Amino acid sequence: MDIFLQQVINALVVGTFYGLIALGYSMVYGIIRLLNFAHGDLFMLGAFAGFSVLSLFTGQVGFIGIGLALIVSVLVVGLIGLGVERIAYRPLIKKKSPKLNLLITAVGVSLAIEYAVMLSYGPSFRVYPIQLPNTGFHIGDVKITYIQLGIILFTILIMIFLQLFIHKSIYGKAMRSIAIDDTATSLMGIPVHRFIGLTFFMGSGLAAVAGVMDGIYYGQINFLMGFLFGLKAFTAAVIGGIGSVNGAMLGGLVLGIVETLGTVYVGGEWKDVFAFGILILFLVLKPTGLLGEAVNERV
Amino acid sequence: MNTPFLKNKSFLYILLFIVMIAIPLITNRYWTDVASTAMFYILLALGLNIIVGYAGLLDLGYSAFFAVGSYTTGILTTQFGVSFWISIFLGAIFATVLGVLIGIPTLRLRSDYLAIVTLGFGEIIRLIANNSKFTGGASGIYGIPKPKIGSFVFQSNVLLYYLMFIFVLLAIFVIWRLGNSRVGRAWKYIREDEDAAEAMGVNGLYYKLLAYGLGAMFGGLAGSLFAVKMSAIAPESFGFMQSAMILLAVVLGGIGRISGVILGAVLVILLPEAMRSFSDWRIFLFGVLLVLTMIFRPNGLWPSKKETEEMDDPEPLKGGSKSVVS
Amino acid sequence: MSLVEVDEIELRFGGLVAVGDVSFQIEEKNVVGLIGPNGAGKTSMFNMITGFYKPTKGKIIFSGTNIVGKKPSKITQLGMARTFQNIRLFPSLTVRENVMSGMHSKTSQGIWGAVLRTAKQQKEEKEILEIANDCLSFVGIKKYAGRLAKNLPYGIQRRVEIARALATKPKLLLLDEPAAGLNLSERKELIDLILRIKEHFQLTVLLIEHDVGLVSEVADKIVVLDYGRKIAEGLPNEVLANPRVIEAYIGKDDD
Amino acid sequence: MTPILEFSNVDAFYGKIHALQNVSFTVKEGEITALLGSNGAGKSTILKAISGLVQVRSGTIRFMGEVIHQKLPHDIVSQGIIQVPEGRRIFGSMTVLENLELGGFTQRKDHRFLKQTLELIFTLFPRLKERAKQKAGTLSGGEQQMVAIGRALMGKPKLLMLDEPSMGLAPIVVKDIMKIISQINQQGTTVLLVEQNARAALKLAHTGYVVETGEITLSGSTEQLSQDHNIIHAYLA
Amino acid sequence: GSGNGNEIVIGVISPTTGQSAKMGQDMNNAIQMAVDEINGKGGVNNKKIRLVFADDACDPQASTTAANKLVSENVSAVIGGYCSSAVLPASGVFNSAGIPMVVTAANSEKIPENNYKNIFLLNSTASAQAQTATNYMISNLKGKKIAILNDNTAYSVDLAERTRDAIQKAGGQVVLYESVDPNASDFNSVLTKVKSKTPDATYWTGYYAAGGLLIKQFKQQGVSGSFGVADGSVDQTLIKIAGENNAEGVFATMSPLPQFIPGAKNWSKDYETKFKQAPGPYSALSYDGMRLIIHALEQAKSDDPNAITGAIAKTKGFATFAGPVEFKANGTLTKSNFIMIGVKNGQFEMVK
Ligand SMILES: Nc1ncnc2c1ncn2[C@@H]1O[C@H](COP(=O)(O)OP(=O)(O)OP(=O)(O)O)[C@@H](O)[C@H]1O
Ligand SMILES: Nc1ncnc2c1ncn2[C@@H]1O[C@H](COP(=O)(O)OP(=O)(O)OP(=O)(O)O)[C@@H](O)[C@H]1O
Ligand SMILES: [Mg+2]
Ligand SMILES: [Mg+2]
Repeated sequence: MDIFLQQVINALVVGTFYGLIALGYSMVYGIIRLLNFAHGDLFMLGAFAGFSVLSLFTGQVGFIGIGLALIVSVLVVGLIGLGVERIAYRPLIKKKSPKLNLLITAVGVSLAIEYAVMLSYGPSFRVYPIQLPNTGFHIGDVKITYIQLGIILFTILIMIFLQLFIHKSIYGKAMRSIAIDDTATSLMGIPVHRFIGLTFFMGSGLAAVAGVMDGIYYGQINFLMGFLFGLKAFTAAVIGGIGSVNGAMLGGLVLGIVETLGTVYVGGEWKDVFAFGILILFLVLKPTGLLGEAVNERV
Repeated sequence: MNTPFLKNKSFLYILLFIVMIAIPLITNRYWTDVASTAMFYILLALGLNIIVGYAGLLDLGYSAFFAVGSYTTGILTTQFGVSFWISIFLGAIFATVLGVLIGIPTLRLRSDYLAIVTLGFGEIIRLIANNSKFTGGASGIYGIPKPKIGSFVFQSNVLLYYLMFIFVLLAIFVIWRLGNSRVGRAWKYIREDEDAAEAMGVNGLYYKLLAYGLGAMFGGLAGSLFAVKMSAIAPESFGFMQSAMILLAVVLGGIGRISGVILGAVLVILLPEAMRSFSDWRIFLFGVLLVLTMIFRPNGLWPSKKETEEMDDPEPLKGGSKSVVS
Repeated sequence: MSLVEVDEIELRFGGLVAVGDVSFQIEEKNVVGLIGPNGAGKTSMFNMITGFYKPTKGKIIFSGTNIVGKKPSKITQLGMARTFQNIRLFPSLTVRENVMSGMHSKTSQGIWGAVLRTAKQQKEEKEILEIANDCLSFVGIKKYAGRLAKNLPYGIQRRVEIARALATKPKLLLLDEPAAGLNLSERKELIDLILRIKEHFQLTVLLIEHDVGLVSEVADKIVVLDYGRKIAEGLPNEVLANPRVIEAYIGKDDD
Repeated sequence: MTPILEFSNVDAFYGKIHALQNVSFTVKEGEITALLGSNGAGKSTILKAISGLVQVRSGTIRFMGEVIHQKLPHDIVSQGIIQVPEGRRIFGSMTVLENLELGGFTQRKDHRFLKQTLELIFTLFPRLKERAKQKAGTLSGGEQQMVAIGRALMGKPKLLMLDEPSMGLAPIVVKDIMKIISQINQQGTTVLLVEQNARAALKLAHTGYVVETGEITLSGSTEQLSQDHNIIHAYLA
Repeated sequence: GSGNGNEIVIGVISPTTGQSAKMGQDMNNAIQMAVDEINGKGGVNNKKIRLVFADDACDPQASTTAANKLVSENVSAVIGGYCSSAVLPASGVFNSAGIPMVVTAANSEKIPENNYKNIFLLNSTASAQAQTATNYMISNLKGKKIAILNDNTAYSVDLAERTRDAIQKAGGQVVLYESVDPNASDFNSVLTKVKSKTPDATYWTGYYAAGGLLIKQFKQQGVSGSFGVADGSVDQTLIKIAGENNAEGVFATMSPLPQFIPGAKNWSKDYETKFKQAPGPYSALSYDGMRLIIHALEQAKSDDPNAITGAIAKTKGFATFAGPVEFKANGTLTKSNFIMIGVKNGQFEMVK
């Protein structure tokens, strides 16, 4: 039983990371219906940006260092995300290119980012210049470290903020209306492209946060770390219901738990089969995900 | 419309045909190898074009069908001593059946969801290949014999190249004819507006399954050929990047158009080779190039032609004419 | 015998009753007008007859068979064709290709025919092309045959839809607001077209329209819906004089 | 009265199609101006050009003296030019209320105005109040048109442009809508109205223009136009 | 055949893009170093050696293209090969072209199983390493309960399977045998499972990136027993990722690294001066591999591929960092060259 509970804690942490990235995925998908394959790579970029900042410190890195790494990383990656949108996606969006073309562009962006990082940081794994203490507390036999707790709480905070922003503020509604009909949205006086840019900035920033946290928590980063992670995060977004903030988090947690339990009871090599299997199951049986809203399309 | 295959640019096509035949004779082993890789990419891209280009179903896991063909041939020829010809036939059938099986529950989904499901499905197939005993696990299957007819063995690269070339010609013929038929039009109707297609009596699910099954079949064929060309296969070859590259081939050249798709497949193989001397920069530049293509040639490098103003029947339209108010 | 019998049909969306207990018949070779306020359930009725919505209750008999639960493509094969309130053409295909789609349900060639180019296939292809051209000429838009549907003005698109529906060689043609967005002279031509279609193809028409004048000119009978219920049925002049219809739908003339 | 909108010598293209050919007309402040014309004549294109959705190749468009044809759609809207587009284009998967809120985006700081206007809309269209929480995409065609007009009002238009607002509406609603347009106009909003329903439009409007295959072929006060026998023949008979 | 009259062309096949790009770079550097040295001395048989590099990206498909490229460049011999799954199809190409290949890193048993006469493995195969690991865990650690983890790649699974069999044969008990996803970074779930089995030793047969994380999380969870890794994980980065404290005491099976061989100490230094970084795990073997080919060229007095193949096959007691080598008929080493090393004060050191 304790092992089971310990596994649930493990799952929670993994799920939180999935959820954070899923949020950004979901936001971008939510506004331009683009499966942004490069999103996982922005997460990777975030990890590298944080790495560069932390490398500047000599000796012990404290909370100030971590905070600085987070802020710089969010800004840098946010701006890169904005730039990617501006350079690669916007011309296509403006021309109303087919979705397929956008997807191909995203694959191209993903490759370009990955290998740009490889060219500048080298192909090998980099080790985060920070070792956090392994302290924590026990509930029964289950151990939770302070870092784990911090990661989970921080993520919940971000989630609450986003939930309010997207559903309650007029800006969030504008983002949703762009997804439905961007021309009509511009007729409401809404600067469509500025909003798309904003969404990319926010989504990329979230990925950066996840990247830095991942680097700090696991300690090791690499230029290809974002790809599979991105796909998993997308799976999480779908499970939770794409476009939904709470859904992205919930999806992340569900995916984390499914993967963990799959690893424990069946075998680690089948982990990804579980992840993608549950993705397919969801799409076939409940395509709107756990919390997504059903859209009745009229004929 | 019914544009005859060899009417307009027939000279160009004949020239191309001759070049294709001549490649192994006039170049070295390396270029022959690159050309055969291109051949089997053409086959894959043509197959995927049925699904994506004709029926408008975005498939991101096409390599799954390719894997099924490869493994069928790999397993049957090495472990059961089955002849290559039977194995390629079975490979195509298995791939088709798999295509239909996965299609039935998923083809009802919206297009972007379908893309994700197929992606997941492709990964699952790769992982099954990676984790199972009968597929040789992570190290795959090796020692796959070359095809033979009687005592004639397709031993050399050159012979294999011609073997693939024959399959490609066959595929072009079949797919081109399908594209210009009632079936091909039904696919286009579904791609454009599925509800309206239904209203015109087009059974959406049936035609989608047909597209999926046929596309899978060509994937299976290509897979079998891949297995004998490589003589060793491993799960690495069937990952998402493979599916992405095939999709790229379809889109880069000109989606929905056979000559465009062929061009795309050739480019996808040639570009990375041409950029080999940049080594580290290669994939980076490849990515950048992709983006640039989509921005500046969104319909591919060789897109299909657009509308024509019909002049054969200049009957004036009464409602819109200017004569109403003088 | 009537071609269509709608029998106590009901359609619910959650709590909302879009159509409730509506029954009416359409006699062969008649034009029946279906009118009613916005949101009365007219389009929903179309969607049920053509198989896009499944009624929650009731029967729809078409040519003697109950078609409830059948797919739209199946129903089209049985001899029904429709246009859509929001035009639904195949936007990136040419007008001719659009109209050729109508012949899909009347032809049968499959992959073998296509790949082998059998004699039957070639004959069919020729026929498809001919019929498509005929239908285009009939509605007077032959000169647009090579244009992409999405680049045409609204009125022409409407006609493409009608030509496409005619190409299915239907027994029953359902038109959803064909006159919307037409000016007076175009409207006159539409009236003419509907009557010519009826004459030439000997078919039955069910017509949704807010242009009461147009309906009364072409319809043999009018059915009026309001809040999903049938509130009147009968000859045009009777129905349009019905005070309930005036109150719910036409409004009093105050000028 | 001074013209609020001047549309001078405008040419516009869709690819090779010459959709507007040297089109000029003006809209006077406080009036209702009607654009008539058959299908494909270019009426919607004129409205799109004003809203910045279609590029103008030559000519100028001025609003209150200022050149606007190089501005972006959202800037044009912020200046008070609001369009109810052809085919309504409401946000189908959002609720009626959310649609209206989005219409008020440019006025988002002015809570009082938004509240008042919302009330006004609900009195003009009681049906919308009933359906405020319903997904707009599931409304009937007429109900959707009401949402579209309401949404435009929320943006506090100085110039309200309506592209065939009567299309697909029950006669009783058409009458209502026309009345409402007239009311809106009387409260000081200038209106540019594109209509196929010439009879209704001429009755409502002060000035009218006839567009034929991309050119203005007739213009004048609505009384004049109602007398013109070509008009009577083509649009009113 | 070979290039123009006064040079000998040798092909190098290794991954220089993709996930294993660093390994390929390390190998290429060492090979270049060996060639520079001999060319500096005037070359072999009075000819200079010219290297042609081909990137296999650790991908089977790219690997055959790369192999064919080398064949069409008329190379006399080929050196390299990191990922077994890429070496397998490439070795087929070299075999049919009759060109000898010295494999300096990949060591899956499946490569010799093809019985190609011109493919030589300078790295001992998995069964040798499995035996070394087993002996150490059972005898030195007195381990009875052993957990084995692999990363699901060809090399890793092969080694894990052989280790499992060897342990069972030696009377040990394999309490857990698991695959993990090397691209993941969270291995807590599998380690929680390991912990519940209270093993005496846990042996990881995958690469260093995931290995480092495993060690770190292994220690954080407080799993019982010691942790060991196979040669793919022997890299300074492993210690960095795991953290020095966590890595302390980790043991490893390894083909001999230059720093543990007195004669190679200087070589390591030279390498570092030349390339501004420490040699990678397969640098030394690759260096030796290139020297082996040079030796064969000298013996054969020819750059004809067949002659080179013959010369390599007849190699007797050729001195490498790992000791003298010679090959069995199937192209593998006659004598395993695996050694045991361990982490002490943040460095790998020879055990005992
Ligand atoms: N898919 C759907 N989901 C929910 N409600 C729907 C759906 N389709 C129609 N409705 C509701 O059913 C009612 C009838 O709609 P319908 O489209 O049939 O009206 P209509 O008579 O065609 O109106 P109009 O003349 O305005 O086109 C409307 O209130 C509408 O909101
Ligand atoms: N997106 C487009 N691409 C190409 N041509 C177009 C496009 N939109 C409109 N056109 C063409 O421009 C011309 C004018 O169209 P417009 O929509 O302005 O006409 P309209 O007067 O509004 O007609 P309607 O009464 O049908 O709405 C038409 O010939 C039409 O075919
Ligand atoms: Mg309707
Ligand atoms: Mg218009």
